[in-house]
Amino acid sequence: MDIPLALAWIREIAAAVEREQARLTELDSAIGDGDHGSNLSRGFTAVLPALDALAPASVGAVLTKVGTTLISRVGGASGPLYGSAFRAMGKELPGERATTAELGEALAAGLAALRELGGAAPGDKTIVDAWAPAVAAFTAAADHPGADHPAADLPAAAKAAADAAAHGAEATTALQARKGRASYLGPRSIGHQDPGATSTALVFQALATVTA
Amino acid sequence: MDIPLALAWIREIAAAVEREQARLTELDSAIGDGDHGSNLSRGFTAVLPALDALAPASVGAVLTKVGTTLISRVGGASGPLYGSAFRAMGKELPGERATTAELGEALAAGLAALRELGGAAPGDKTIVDAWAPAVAAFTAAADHPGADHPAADLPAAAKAAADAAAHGAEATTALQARKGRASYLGPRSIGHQDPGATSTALVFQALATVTA
Amino acid sequence: MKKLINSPDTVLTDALAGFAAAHPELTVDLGQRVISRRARPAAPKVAVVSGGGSGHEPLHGGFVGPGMLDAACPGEVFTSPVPDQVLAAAQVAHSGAGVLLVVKNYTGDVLNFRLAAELAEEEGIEVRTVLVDDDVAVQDSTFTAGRRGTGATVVVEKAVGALAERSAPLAEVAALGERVNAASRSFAIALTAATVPAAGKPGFDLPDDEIEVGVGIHGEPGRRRERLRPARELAAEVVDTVLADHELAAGDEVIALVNGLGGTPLIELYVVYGEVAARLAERGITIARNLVGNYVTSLDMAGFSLTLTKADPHLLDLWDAPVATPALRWS
Amino acid sequence: MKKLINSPDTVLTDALAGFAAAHPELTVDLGQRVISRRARPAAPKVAVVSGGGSGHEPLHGGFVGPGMLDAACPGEVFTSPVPDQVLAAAQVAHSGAGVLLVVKNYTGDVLNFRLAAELAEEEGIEVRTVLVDDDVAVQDSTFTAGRRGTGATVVVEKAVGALAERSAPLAEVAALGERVNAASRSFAIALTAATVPAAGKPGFDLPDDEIEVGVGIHGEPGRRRERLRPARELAAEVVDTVLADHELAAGDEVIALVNGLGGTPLIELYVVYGEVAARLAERGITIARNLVGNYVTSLDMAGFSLTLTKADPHLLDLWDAPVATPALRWS
Ligand SMILES: Nc1ncnc2c1ncn2[C@@H]1O[C@H](COP(=O)(O)OP(=O)(O)O)[C@@H](O)[C@H]1O
Ligand SMILES: Nc1ncnc2c1ncn2[C@@H]1O[C@H](COP(=O)(O)OP(=O)(O)O)[C@@H](O)[C@H]1O
Ligand SMILES: [Mg+2]
Ligand SMILES: [Mg+2]
Ligand SMILES: [Mg+2]
Ligand SMILES: [Mg+2]
Repeated sequence: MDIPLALAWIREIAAAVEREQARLTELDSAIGDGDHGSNLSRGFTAVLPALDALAPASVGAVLTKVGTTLISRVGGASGPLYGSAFRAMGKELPGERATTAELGEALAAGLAALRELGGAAPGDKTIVDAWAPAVAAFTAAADHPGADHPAADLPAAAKAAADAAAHGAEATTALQARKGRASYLGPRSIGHQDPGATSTALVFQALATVTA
Repeated sequence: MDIPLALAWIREIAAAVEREQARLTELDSAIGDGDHGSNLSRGFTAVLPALDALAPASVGAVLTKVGTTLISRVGGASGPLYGSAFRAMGKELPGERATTAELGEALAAGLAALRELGGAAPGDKTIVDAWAPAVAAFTAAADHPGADHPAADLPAAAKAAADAAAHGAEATTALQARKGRASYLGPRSIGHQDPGATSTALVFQALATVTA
Repeated sequence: MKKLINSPDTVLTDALAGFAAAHPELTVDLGQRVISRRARPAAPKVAVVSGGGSGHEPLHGGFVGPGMLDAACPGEVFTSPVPDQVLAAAQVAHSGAGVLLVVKNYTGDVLNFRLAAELAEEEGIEVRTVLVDDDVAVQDSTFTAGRRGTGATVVVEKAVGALAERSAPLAEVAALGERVNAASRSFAIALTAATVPAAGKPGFDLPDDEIEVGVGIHGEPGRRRERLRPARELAAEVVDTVLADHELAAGDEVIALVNGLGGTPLIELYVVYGEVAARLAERGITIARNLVGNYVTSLDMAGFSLTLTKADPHLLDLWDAPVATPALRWS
Repeated sequence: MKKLINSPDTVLTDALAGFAAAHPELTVDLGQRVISRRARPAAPKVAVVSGGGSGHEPLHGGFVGPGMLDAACPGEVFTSPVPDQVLAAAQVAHSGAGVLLVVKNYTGDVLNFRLAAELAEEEGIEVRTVLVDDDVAVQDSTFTAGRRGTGATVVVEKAVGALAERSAPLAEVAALGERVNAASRSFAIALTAATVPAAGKPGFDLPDDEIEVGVGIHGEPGRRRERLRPARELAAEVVDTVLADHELAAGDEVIALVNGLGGTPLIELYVVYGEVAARLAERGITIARNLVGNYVTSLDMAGFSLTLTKADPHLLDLWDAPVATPALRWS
């Protein structure tokens, strides 16, 4: 991944968030407080000009900027969580380009950061339930000879990650929430897809889209 | 009219108010504040025991008791208005029985009292628009030789009054209110029948019923 | 009908019982339905008494206490109190300097308070009455019931209450009340209708995109219906409507009350207040004092009313005077 | 959606502008979205700062003033403020004796305030945090987000605010806040859902005869649905639910808050308070102090919450201490 691709990825996430904003809010109304869509929309609407103003020297600079912007604009649970994840990814990618393997490690670092901050484990019906399988699928697909060559099957890894994230998000429907607002519903949280896991699926689908 | 007949009249009014309570409130919701039915119901629910506790020495004693009870129990515009009307009628009938002519004068005194207190003229879309024609019809029907004999065609006079009151109440639909809460609606008060005129029609219909 | 009540016919009794439990500093006569101060005045003072139909809480009971009312008599929901009840309130509040009745101009209130005043006079209690009629939605005319009394009631009761504490004579307190009322105008917009418990359903049906303009506080429909519009436009229309009927000139100061009708949350009232303040500033009128909140409500009706009272130093001094009631307190 | 707003995305900005216009005694930074006292403390004192999503008015901005909060930072509707904003509030309020953050226990609030606390510490501001988690509708467990913070926030903020005025050190003020929170439990019932402006429709649909029991203040549905029942039964259920999770014994005194959720008129809240007081009396518990009104709302949601805080002489003394804020004032 190089800097232009990183920028394209983020812009695609922003576009996807706009497209899916209503649905995200709808999901959050069912088991949360009905603002996940507007929260992310507010965040990425601020991210775009922030990136335009930026002359990034590295892939990481792009992702770090996304993280800090989300943290200082979103609020709610998703702001610090996504923000910390992108900041952590940014730290991992100091170069002008990143190999697919390096990107995989960055995605893993992002997962570690949001797990550390939010304390959620897989199965708690959160962002983690989409992000964790996505990272696993990405690394599995990326992990083979040739991966050290920058563009090496990034498309394949991204596609695998996107499918895994989407799958993980859908799988949250069956779960009872143990973290976040949905946990207040106890058993009533079962049967609804988690908004945050759903937006995470958008993040990975965006990566697949721009790398395809 | 003798004391038992006076008591029967009031009890018939009370029964009619209970029957029509919902409709009176409905009418008052359209151009007032939706409480005329419950106001009168509260009033006559208090009147009945008050009459039971009373050993009336005159027809007037019965009507005066009705008036004072309505004043001290109803509140709203209709309480003082009906209360003063019944009190004024009571003053006119000191005897154990009243001729139809005397009753006619009493009904006229009631009208004078509520017009004096409320300041409404015919055509203002109020109680007056049912009570005034009722008095006129009653006196016309009662006013002929023989009227000094107690029971003389009281039925006929009461029937004529009831019809005139009902007619007057219906005629309020076309009027724009100039008094009472409905006057706040200005032109929008046109097209709705006045609740107070409607309850006055019940008062005269009750007289016709018990004398028939 | 969705309400936190036990039954439509016990609403008032139950609410009064709760009010009594919540405010030990007040005396609540549940039989007579009279709310009064527990502490009697040290020296005789004009007793300020008000009342009217219930459903407008905190009006009037919430304004009983030092600096404002001496007693209040709540009638049934949207129904004025009966004369005996008003008389009882006047009797308990009377401390030898006469009684001022603050009456909102509705036929029912006017008639019942008039009969009560007669009874009180018969008992040798000197009584004066101030009629509040500030609602410009209603044309004033001697051939009609005249303008309704709404939000200005709070300003009148605060002012006369403060003057009465300074042991001014009855005539002076009554005259002030009339002046404050004359200097006040109000106008209201409703987004939903109020549901009278006894009626069981809203007083009128309002489509999802329509509002009642010039609505009353008893669920009386307004003078016309309009499309719901942004708060800025509604506030501007309300300000302009009030000013059109008000002898206010650029440079004047006002006390402004942005009042919630019961079902509208505070965040919306602040949005409206901001727009009202902006519009008044355009017109060169300064808000010297303000209240934003639910003071003269109409059960669960959503909407707001604006009351503007022309202010002068004397009125502001009375407004700033200490008050300690359930709904209004400062020192 | 029927609201007195200009547009869903300007609700907070517009409401803050109105709040600023209505309360000249406070400073409102419209850019940073920070509400603070205009008057700086004479001597350094612990700065009490709170904040959270908007839509709960008067919480938190309405509690800024002498005797309570030094600053508040309102987030978007139902969304916690961002760290920068919390930091700005801490900076403006800090007078040299440290900052106490009063945080309602929601993931978003906890995370954003935690990041803000780190930033403040980096700037050399001593920070302590009190987490409010009083809602017994939510089971407490380390495996979940834990109980929500609701009505107890008012009691905690009043108590710590009063202690801070007495220039107690940060550790002591924080410890008090934790004690008051630990002594508090709440439970809420909703008759209707709140409508988030950005969402445009109610968070959940509730049939005309059903209520949400154990509802949150962010339109989160409750733990179950029930038939609407008389206020007496609902109050009894709420009291019993709160007591079941509370170490209160007969003879104990409490501060009781019967809180409206935004769309419920005061007359109904008094009905509920009467029933609550009666039920507590049966259980031998005395209400030493009470509040009845809208303090921690959920936009236009109809319903109420009950908060019971075990009272001791020290807490009552702090409760009675003078307070002068838009929403709470006595002396
Ligand atoms: N502790 C946590 N760890 C990871 N993700 C979480 C956690 N708590 C909540 N989330 C995610 O945040 C989402 C809600 O985000 P959002 O609605 O923007 O914030 P809020 O709940 O404060 O309104 C949830 O759907 C869930 O996926
Ligand atoms: N000035 C008046 N003179 C005669 N009747 C009146 C007057 N004002 C009101 N009314 C009658 O009172 C009726 C309303 O009574 P009610 O609803 O019980 O009192 P309120 O209007 O105080 O709620 C009206 O329909 C009208 O007929
Ligand atoms: Mg949310
Ligand atoms: Mg009526
Ligand atoms: Mg009435
Ligand atoms: Mg939120």
